[in-house]
Amino acid sequence: MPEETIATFTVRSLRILDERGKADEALMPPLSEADIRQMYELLVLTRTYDERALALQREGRIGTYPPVKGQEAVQVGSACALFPTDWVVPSFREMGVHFTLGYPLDLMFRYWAGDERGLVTPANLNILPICVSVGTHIPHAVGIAMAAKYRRDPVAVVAYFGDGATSKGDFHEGFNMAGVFQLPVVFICQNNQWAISIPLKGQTASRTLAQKAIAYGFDGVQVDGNDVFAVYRATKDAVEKARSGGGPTFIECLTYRVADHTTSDDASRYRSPEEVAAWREKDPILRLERYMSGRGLWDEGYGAEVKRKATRAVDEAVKAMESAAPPEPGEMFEHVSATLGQRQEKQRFVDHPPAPS
Amino acid sequence: MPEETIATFTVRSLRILDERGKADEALMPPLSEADIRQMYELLVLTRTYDERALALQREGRIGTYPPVKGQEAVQVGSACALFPTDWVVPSFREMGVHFTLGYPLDLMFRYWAGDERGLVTPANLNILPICVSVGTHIPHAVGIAMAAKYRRDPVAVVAYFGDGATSKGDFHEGFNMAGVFQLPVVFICQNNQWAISIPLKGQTASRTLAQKAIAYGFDGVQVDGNDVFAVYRATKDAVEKARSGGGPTFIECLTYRVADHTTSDDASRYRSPEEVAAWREKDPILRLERYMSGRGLWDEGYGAEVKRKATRAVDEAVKAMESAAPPEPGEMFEHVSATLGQRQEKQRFVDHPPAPS
Amino acid sequence: MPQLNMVQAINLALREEMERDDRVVLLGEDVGKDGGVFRVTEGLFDRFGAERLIDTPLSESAIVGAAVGMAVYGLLPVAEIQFMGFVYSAFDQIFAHAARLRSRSRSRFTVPLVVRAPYGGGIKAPELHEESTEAFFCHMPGVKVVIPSGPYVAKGLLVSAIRDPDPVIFLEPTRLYRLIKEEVPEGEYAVPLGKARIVREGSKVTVVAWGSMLERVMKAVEGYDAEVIDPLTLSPFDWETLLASVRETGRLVIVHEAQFTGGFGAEIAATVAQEAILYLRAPVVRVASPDVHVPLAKLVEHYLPSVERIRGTVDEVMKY
Amino acid sequence: MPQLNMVQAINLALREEMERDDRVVLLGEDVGKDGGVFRVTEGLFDRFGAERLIDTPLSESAIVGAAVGMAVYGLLPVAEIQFMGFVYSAFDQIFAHAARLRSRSRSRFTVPLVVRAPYGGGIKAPELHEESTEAFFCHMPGVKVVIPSGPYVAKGLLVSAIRDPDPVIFLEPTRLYRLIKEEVPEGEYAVPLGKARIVREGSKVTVVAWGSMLERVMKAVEGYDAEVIDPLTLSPFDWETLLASVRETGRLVIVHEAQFTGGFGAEIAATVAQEAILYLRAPVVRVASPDVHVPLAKLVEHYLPSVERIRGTVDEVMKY
Ligand SMILES: Cc1ncc(C[n+]2csc(CCOP(=O)(O)OP(=O)(O)O)c2C)c(N)n1
Ligand SMILES: Cc1ncc(C[n+]2csc(CCOP(=O)(O)OP(=O)(O)O)c2C)c(N)n1
Ligand SMILES: [Mg+2]
Ligand SMILES: [Mg+2]
Repeated sequence: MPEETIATFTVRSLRILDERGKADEALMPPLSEADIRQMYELLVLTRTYDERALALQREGRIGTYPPVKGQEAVQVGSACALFPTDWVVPSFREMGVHFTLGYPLDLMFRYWAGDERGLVTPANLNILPICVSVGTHIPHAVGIAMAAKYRRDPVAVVAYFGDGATSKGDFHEGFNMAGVFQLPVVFICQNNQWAISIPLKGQTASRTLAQKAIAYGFDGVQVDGNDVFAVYRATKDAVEKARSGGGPTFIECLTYRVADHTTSDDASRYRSPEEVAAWREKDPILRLERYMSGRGLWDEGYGAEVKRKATRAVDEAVKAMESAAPPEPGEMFEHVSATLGQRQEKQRFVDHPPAPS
Repeated sequence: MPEETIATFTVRSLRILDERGKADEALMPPLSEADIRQMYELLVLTRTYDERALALQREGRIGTYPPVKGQEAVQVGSACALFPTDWVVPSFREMGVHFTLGYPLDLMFRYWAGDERGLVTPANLNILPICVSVGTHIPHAVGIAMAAKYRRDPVAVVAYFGDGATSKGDFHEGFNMAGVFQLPVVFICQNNQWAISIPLKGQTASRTLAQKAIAYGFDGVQVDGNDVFAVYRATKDAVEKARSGGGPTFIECLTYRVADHTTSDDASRYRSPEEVAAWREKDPILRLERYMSGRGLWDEGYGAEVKRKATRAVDEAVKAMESAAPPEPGEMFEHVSATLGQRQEKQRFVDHPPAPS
Repeated sequence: MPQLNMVQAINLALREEMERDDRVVLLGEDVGKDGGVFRVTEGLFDRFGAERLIDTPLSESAIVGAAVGMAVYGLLPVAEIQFMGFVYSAFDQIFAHAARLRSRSRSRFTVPLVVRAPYGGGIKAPELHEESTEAFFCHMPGVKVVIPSGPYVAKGLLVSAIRDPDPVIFLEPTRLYRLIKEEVPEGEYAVPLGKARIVREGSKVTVVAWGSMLERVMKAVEGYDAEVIDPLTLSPFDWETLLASVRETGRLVIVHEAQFTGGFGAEIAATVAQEAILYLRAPVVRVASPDVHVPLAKLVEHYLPSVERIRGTVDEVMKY
Repeated sequence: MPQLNMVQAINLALREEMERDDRVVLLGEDVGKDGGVFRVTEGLFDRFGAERLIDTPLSESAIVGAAVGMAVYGLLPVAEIQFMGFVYSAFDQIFAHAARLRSRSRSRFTVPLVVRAPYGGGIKAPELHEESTEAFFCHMPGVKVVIPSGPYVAKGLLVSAIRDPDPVIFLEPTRLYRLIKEEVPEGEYAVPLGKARIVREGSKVTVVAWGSMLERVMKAVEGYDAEVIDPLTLSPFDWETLLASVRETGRLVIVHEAQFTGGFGAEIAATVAQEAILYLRAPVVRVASPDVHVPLAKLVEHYLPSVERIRGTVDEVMKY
């Protein structure tokens, strides 16, 4: 000492694809044309699902729904970097992650329609159930990473959450523990600028969210979240680091929630149409289309074909959802514990007998 | 972007008095000789109380007690910078703060002897009750600061806590809120290197604790906590900033818990005698004595006189504690709510009648 | 007099208390500019500004914790938890702090705080949006628990809660928010805490129910000589009113939407069974949700006590 | 056979389970090198190392939350909360997550987790160190609540808890930690969850008590023809054993150290009063602590049910 600077920290940011669709080739990750096409198709699938979900909600065919629109690149880009053995701990607005990993669309519809059987993750996927309680799932990712490390399994655990989640105590306790134990976990924040009506500056006085990692002794990076390549690359670097024992990484993805918070919300009450319009310009799908079209990978015909395919998949999922038998009342007793107590048995069979059909 | 550094942060540290008692005059805060003598007397008083409390606990005259030894300078130095109108939100190991502000020694003894009437803060002091639940009091300081700001009262609110507390969710939520609302609050961490048996590096991977402020958009500074002048100066700067609308500050004070965690603990189970010995060398009182003696403010005679005075005060406090009437059983009903419910009334007078005397 | 629904009645209570006393401030997620996800605080931001309608970060524990500090300083904070299912991370602040600060400081510091939360099922919302765990808060000395069942009492009770010198958990049955309209006077009237309301007089069976169950109970008892009691305050409970009724009728049915085991119905049944045993003509019976998690939309109506199930139980009890 | 106190018995259970199954890992504050503030995990760090005795940061919510994740991955974590009074900040993780993950995932993911915590009063410790709020956890579907009352059952119950496929809250009565020694066999034996124990047979009155109250009850019933039941598991409760006893004796006294209102005694009284009404010769009576906060050392023995108060109540009930 006496009065001196004892530590200096920096926060980096990454963008590969600019808003006009120009890529920085030096930073471009190795992706084949087929890879890029697949990313594009997943982006379109996610958006198509999302638009349909909104329509279904308006018709009363599913319940409250939180739209993804505008955030597809974060979800598809990051999920493309994962191995099937990796673990995913989602919040509630990552349908693009689910679909990229192969989660059935109809299951997802069933969940949003109020049927918990929609949350039975297929056996080949390690995706925890959707968690609506903001930020409280972060410690689960940390615990999974502790267990994987204990087992010496070379897997990465990825937790997704929003900017609002960074204010929760569990964000802090989880991040801190991940730092202490140098765990194979990647924290991906979809900083979509809003937590319902609270803008980022009402959420934290921190200049970036990425810098919050400084408090925990690991790396934080800010990424353009509407740039599917940047998100892919940052995630890939982080999961590889995690799998090889390099510890945690925090990735802040700058993006925007173009639609309302959920179908119960009216965002026009708290934000200006100009702000939304400016972000619409930065649409992640549009940007990739521009890039692909520059490389001759995209034209109107191909775009239309992709959209058709996505629409077909969504159509089928809606059909599957609506033809699924509704749950039996007894279903609510099925998964409380491995075995029911005496009293629950009685509640099930005496107080709540199967409805006469 | 593309890949660039978007933010840089530094952490500063402050020391004025070195271990041999040499002060950096350029950094020295304006303190009269009387001020310095008063600081010294408070340090000695705190230590004298502390030693007596340990002895009383061994004799079964008070209950579990958490020794302050080694941390006196953080407490006295910071509390000397406060105005009587400021608010203090303590944890459980800040007896030096209490005594500096004028909290009666006998009350403090009564509390540690298991009598909650020891927590009735005198009317002229704004000190919240001792809080043993680590870190959970931090949001209270934030709320008090919100209220003070709302009232436009130019007061500072000071919260004290340990290094262990920095891992709690409430630390994070409180700090974050303080940043968002730019509140007049000063967070003082006594980083005494241990949280019971957990050393700092088991608590966090953060290089310093001070840098945690970066996550919340306000200043963090690391101070030599065994240097009463540095602590005083850092606190004074921070409370002045707070009172004049400059927002929150986090002060990490590097110090050491020389004794066991509490009288129920045996620190030799988890740390080496060498480590403890090294820190004993850095004793804050010794250091101030060296400085004062260099300025002709201290000699053995003065030292002995100060010790005698402190011992007298502590003797009297012990007497006062032990001559206080024990609480009536009905006392436990007295402060649950402003008025008791019907059932509590019955419990009080029928189930728990006043003990026959 | 205006016909208001419960959202409007609560809004009116907040507005009037804020006008009356500048110590009253509101804080929570989206309570300000947005007016609250249920629009309970609509218009108040424009009227009182960001200083008194405080949009907080997403931090339930610090919302309550900061409100404790504000209360200690002399304000009268009303903290909103957006849904009851998110109050669990503020549990420590409520129970270890709000409830105990008066006691720990021997009344030197007090916590005149209201924690409001929408609660209860039947709105087809996502998980954790339909909780009814009021029993937790009824096992906390130092905390009052208040549950309105309609617009009129909601306004009067909230006024009393804000003026109460101690922490009050104020649970608003979400299903009723817009279901019922009543005449709700402007201006001062307070419905006292700790006092039950006899909603319907009767002499053969007493039915006690609160929150959104009351509405179902009223339908279920049609045709029975039933006395219906709405406790309004669960803690401290108005034992006198309930016991007097049961001593008359000799029968008690308790209805709540919380899970059966350990629900507050247990406390009522236990107390009545002990203190009115000589008057009881039939066992005290509870109608509650089963001991499972609140299901999502497709099953929630199988979970909640239905009018039929309530009626069936009343019928059985009448047969004794 | 070795005579062990409860601390040693629990230590032995942990050690044997860890030896048997490498999925068992322990985490919490000071559980590792220090061996725990009550020495419950003493020696285990040396035996199993830092990988399986995980000293965590001071983060109760993340201790439970991380344990949930570990359990999901296939481990059998035993999380320690240093005192029950600090579990409230982990309430959300227990109730919104550990309790529900099986349900939310329709059993795709399960949470075989044990949360251990010292609990109960009478040790003259600081505030929040003498809590007994077991009733909260008994109102949580999906969670089991187990309370041993002596070394032998402590070991056997903990083994069962660790092997249970679902979350178990395991509350260790601090006052008993070193009070009682019993023969505790090494090696496998399990005391099953959900099964009460008749500690003393009798025919004129049933007394049910758990944790550290049991020891007082045994003293209090000397000279009475009392049957004493120790539920061991509060949730799910063994209603059969209790009801069978009460149908015999016709009288029931419930003793717990938790605060009276909303304590688990209410559930027991309510159930018995309903299901055994025709057998009851006296009202079901609860002996509990009053509805105030646990006082500090000077008053805590006035707060907790004393042998005399329990005996007095048994005596009164016998007069019916
Ligand atoms: C713990 C908790 N508190 C409050 C809510 C209500 N709520 C749902 S989403 C939301 C905002 C979340 O913001 P963010 O984390 O940025 O995610 P986004 O909605 O933007 O995707 C709130 C307050 C909740 N679900 N969980
Ligand atoms: C929330 C909570 N968890 C656990 C404890 C038990 N405990 C008491 S002090 C302590 C360590 C505190 O460490 P630190 O914050 O560094 O303060 P110090 O004891 O070093 O002054 C622990 C774990 C507690 N009192 N509160
Ligand atoms: Mg957001
Ligand atoms: Mg410390």
